[in-house]
Amino acid sequence: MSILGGGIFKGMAVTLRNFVGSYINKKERLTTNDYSWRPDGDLPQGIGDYPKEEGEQLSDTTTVTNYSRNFPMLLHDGGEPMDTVRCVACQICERECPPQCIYIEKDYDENGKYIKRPAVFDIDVSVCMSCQICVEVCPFDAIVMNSQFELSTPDRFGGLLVRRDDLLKSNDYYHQIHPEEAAARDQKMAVEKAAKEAKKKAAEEKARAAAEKKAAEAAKGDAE
Amino acid sequence: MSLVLIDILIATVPLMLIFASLFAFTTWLERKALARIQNRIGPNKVGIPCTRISLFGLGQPAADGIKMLFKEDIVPRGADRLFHLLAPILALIPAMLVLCFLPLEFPWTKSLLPVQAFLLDGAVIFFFAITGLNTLAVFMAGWASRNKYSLLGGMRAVAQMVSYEIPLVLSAVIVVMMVGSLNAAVIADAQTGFNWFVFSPWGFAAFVIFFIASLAETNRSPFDLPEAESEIIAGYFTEYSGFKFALFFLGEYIAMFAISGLAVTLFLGGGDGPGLANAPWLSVVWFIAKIFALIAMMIWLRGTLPRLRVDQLMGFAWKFMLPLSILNILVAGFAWHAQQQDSKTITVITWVISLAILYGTASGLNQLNRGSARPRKYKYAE
Amino acid sequence: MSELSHEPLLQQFPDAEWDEAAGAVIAPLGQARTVAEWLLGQGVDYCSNVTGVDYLEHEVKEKITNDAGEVETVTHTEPGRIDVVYHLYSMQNKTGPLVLKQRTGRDNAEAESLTPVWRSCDLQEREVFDLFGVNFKGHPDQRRILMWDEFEGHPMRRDYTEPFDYEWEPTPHNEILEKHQKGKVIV
Amino acid sequence: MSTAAAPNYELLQQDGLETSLLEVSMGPHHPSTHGVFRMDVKLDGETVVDLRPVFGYLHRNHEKLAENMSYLSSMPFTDRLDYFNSMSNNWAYALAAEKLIEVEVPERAEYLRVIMAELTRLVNHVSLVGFFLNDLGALGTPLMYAFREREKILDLFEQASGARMMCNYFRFGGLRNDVPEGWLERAGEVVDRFPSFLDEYEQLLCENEIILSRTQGVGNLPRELAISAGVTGPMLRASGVAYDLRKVDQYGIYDRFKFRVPYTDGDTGDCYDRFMIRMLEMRESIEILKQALAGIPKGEIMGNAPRVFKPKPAEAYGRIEGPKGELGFYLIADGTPKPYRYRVRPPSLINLTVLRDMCLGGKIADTVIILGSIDIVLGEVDR
Repeated sequence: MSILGGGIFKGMAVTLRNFVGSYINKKERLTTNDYSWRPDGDLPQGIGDYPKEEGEQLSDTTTVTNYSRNFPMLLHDGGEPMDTVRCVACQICERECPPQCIYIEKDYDENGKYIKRPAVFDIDVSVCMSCQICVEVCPFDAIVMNSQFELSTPDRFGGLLVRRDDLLKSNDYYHQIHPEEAAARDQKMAVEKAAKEAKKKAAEEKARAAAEKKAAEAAKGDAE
Repeated sequence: MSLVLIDILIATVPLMLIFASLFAFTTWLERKALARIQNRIGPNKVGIPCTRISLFGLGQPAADGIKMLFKEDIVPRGADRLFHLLAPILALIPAMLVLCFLPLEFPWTKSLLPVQAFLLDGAVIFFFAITGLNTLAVFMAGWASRNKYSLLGGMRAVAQMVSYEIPLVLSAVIVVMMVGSLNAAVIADAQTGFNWFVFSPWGFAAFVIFFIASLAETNRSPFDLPEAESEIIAGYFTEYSGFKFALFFLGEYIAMFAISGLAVTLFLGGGDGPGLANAPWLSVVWFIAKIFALIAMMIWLRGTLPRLRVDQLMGFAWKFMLPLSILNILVAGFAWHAQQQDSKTITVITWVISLAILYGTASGLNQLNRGSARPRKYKYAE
Repeated sequence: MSELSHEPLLQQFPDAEWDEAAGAVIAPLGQARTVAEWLLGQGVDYCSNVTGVDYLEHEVKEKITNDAGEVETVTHTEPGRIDVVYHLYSMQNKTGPLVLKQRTGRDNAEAESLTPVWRSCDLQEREVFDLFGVNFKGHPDQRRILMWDEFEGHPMRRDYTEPFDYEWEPTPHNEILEKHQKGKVIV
Repeated sequence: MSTAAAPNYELLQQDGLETSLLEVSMGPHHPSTHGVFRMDVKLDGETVVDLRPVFGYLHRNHEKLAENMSYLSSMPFTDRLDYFNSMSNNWAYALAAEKLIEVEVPERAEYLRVIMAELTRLVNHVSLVGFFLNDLGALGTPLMYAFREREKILDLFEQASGARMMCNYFRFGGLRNDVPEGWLERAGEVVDRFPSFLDEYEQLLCENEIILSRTQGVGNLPRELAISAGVTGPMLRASGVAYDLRKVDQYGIYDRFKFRVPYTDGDTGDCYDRFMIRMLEMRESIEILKQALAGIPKGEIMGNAPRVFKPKPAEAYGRIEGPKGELGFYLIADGTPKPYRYRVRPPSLINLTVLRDMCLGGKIADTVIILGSIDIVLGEVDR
């Protein structure tokens, strides 16, 4: 180093550049946005008070990205939630959930027959770590991740145990928060449904062909 | 009798008010400047209470002060309570005392007789005698709070402050030698008209040594070993909370003001500055502006430099600062005699020679102490 | 990453078996230390991983062709055992894993410590001692590493049962919910 | 092998003055132990006479948990091992599991895996240098610059995987979902701006006399002790051994990228070497990232992995070059969907074997920066 204490002066030059830089090019240097300086004075939504409508972003640093996930929600295809719920209470997600935070009870109608619906579907939001394993293992696309993160409640047990009815959200709400993913998922389900129908149709034809062949043999049998 | 008392009160109470408010302003300045260095914004929410006007966060020091008042004041069971209480007070008194003797000519003090007594003849000696008390207060805090970390902090503080007192005093000796008097006002007047001591090479070297030693005296950035967060939690004031902690804080800042004030009187020409002719009260503004320049430098250093280790700290004081300041006195002596002949060429020659000598010894000593600490080159494997 | 072949090891120590399924060399009883020192001499200077594996008493069905020629399955019970597995590499010539296993019984399990040969086994053997209960002869400082010293039992064993109500956290679902409803006032 | 002989500090009994050693426990609650980690230090004045690391405060027996869960369910828990680099933990686990079943990872997934791993290496090294300077006493300034750059990379992770730190993004045979479009351009932007930040960072730190004198000659780790103690990662390369799993194992598609491995040429490494090696490694990671971002093909990102992961009985030991060292996963499968044995080889824990040897004889201030230079994360040490 040439002059005495050269390294220290170089270091101080860097801090000076940062000091001046945080005033000049805010985008590069300043990651926290300073709202009280706003010339028009009005603070944007979210700092101190809550967003009025659903989905409005709090501040431009907490942009809600398309894959962002917070806590799961159950999907139903519109109308009265409990008739069109997709979940059939097969309890795969309850078994696979790493922190074991899902609790399901099957629904039975009056004479004890298992109807494909969950009577109780609780998620303990204080234990859930939003890892999205339940979404992956669910064969019926019944559970997806919500991105709503204003869930603070004063009560530690009841408040953080989200019951089935609060979990149920409509499919078009899902389209609203995660448009891409929702569209891809619906398209995949449509393809599967089509494949299933095709298979069912093929099975019916085979059954009908077999029935005709049997009828033909029967006809041939009693013809001899 | 009471008249004299009133005069003294008129002189001291505004001084206390001004410096207390300057303390509040400096805490805000430090937090904002450090934040901006680190690309943050710093306090900007606390303004006028229960309104949304935030005044760039200027209310923050007031908020901190009130918070400190209501914080619970925990005294560890094993601590001996008297010294635990006494230490912060003792840390504050010397700093406050010294403020009165800075050559600040407030306009209203011109006519009052007893106030002239403040500008006593042995001001510089008085200054060093009083600031020596600070070491005692720090070690008392370290020992009294009966905590291993504070004990370590206390011992470090004693070693550091004692060994940096000597370069501090030796670099002040040069100015006293040049001016010939210990009176702060006389030293300030000797530098009027922009021939501040800092512009001469020995004066500049003395100023640099004085500034570095003052950093160590007030436990500021590269020398904040007594309160090293990363090694010994908070050093001597680990066990302090509530108002006692605020007192330590206040003590440290007022000590910063006091020692920068002395640096300004000795090297930067006291209240001297342009535009004094038509507005004599400007000298106070210049004086405080120069103090804030030094404090800004301290904050800048705090934002950049890491901390020294204890043995390096000692080595730096005894093996670098001390020999340099003694040599500086020698060089200043010769230069003073050379200047008596007051011929232009001789002064220029003496300046150049002294500059060469000082810089040569400084970098020589630096190589000596640094050992093999060099940036290294590394090999790459494919 | 060429394979570190185990043939020379088997020639050097005839009574070391080769477990094909796991691809590991089973160290002969009591000779693990000499095997390790010999390997160090061969340039295997880096022991990457030391861990324990607990096998309970279990039946093993094997298809063996008996004397009559057909294949029939014979079940015999394997005694419970704990394996201490060492993954060895050579940093000098950058060669692949050589897996060395020491086998011990399940109660008062004993194994030879390889810390004097490779110091990286120091903390990992202490962890096997702490979680599996394998006592390493010759270990310089054998103490519990993850559990606190007064802890009894070895949590990683397959038959380890957690003491009842052990630092239990009242979360309101499944069996904790029943205890709650059974009237035991918890919160 | 050679453990540093403890300096012989017999208690000084001069003329009746019996001085004892000051026993300080730099306890689990200490500002610079990077987590809940305790060091019982015996001090003679400021010099360290004896040091005993104690850990286990964050032990949650991750391995026993994994034995009672399916293979996929313990993937989110690997994020929590070394919570600074969740993506490389995922990759190590996925690599080990893919050895149990035959699955072919598509090209695009391999490229994305390298990009994600190198981005986590940048995040880890930048944050480490920041914490190291914090231990040295620079009050937060380098750390704030490091976190400012880390924010930009974490935003990329959030857009790709949904979460900033706990990404849970890798699957056996590929990745969970493809990166959103426009992500590669944003990643390219961040990677292009990184070298200019690194120049500024080096100008601030690498010639600073105080840092030079504080870190050089402190915490010396000789070559043989480093190899024998199983130290891996930047610490090993700082002690003069050029052993980098990306070059040795060539896992994933690292053999396609041209990059260099910095190491010291002497045979002992000290704190300054460890700090500088990490700074130089960041530059190499940027080289890899540039080549990977340029060469990434189109295509799907999930191989033909079976829906339920039930491997045949076998054993597998997969290891990668994590930012802290060699992170290994040892899996024993017994045909059921749950692993029979699931073992994590934590680089931070093994690198701690030499903490005592390096700290003896130094000052208490050196202990702090030696621990900082080892770069431990307690989630991985205690598992």
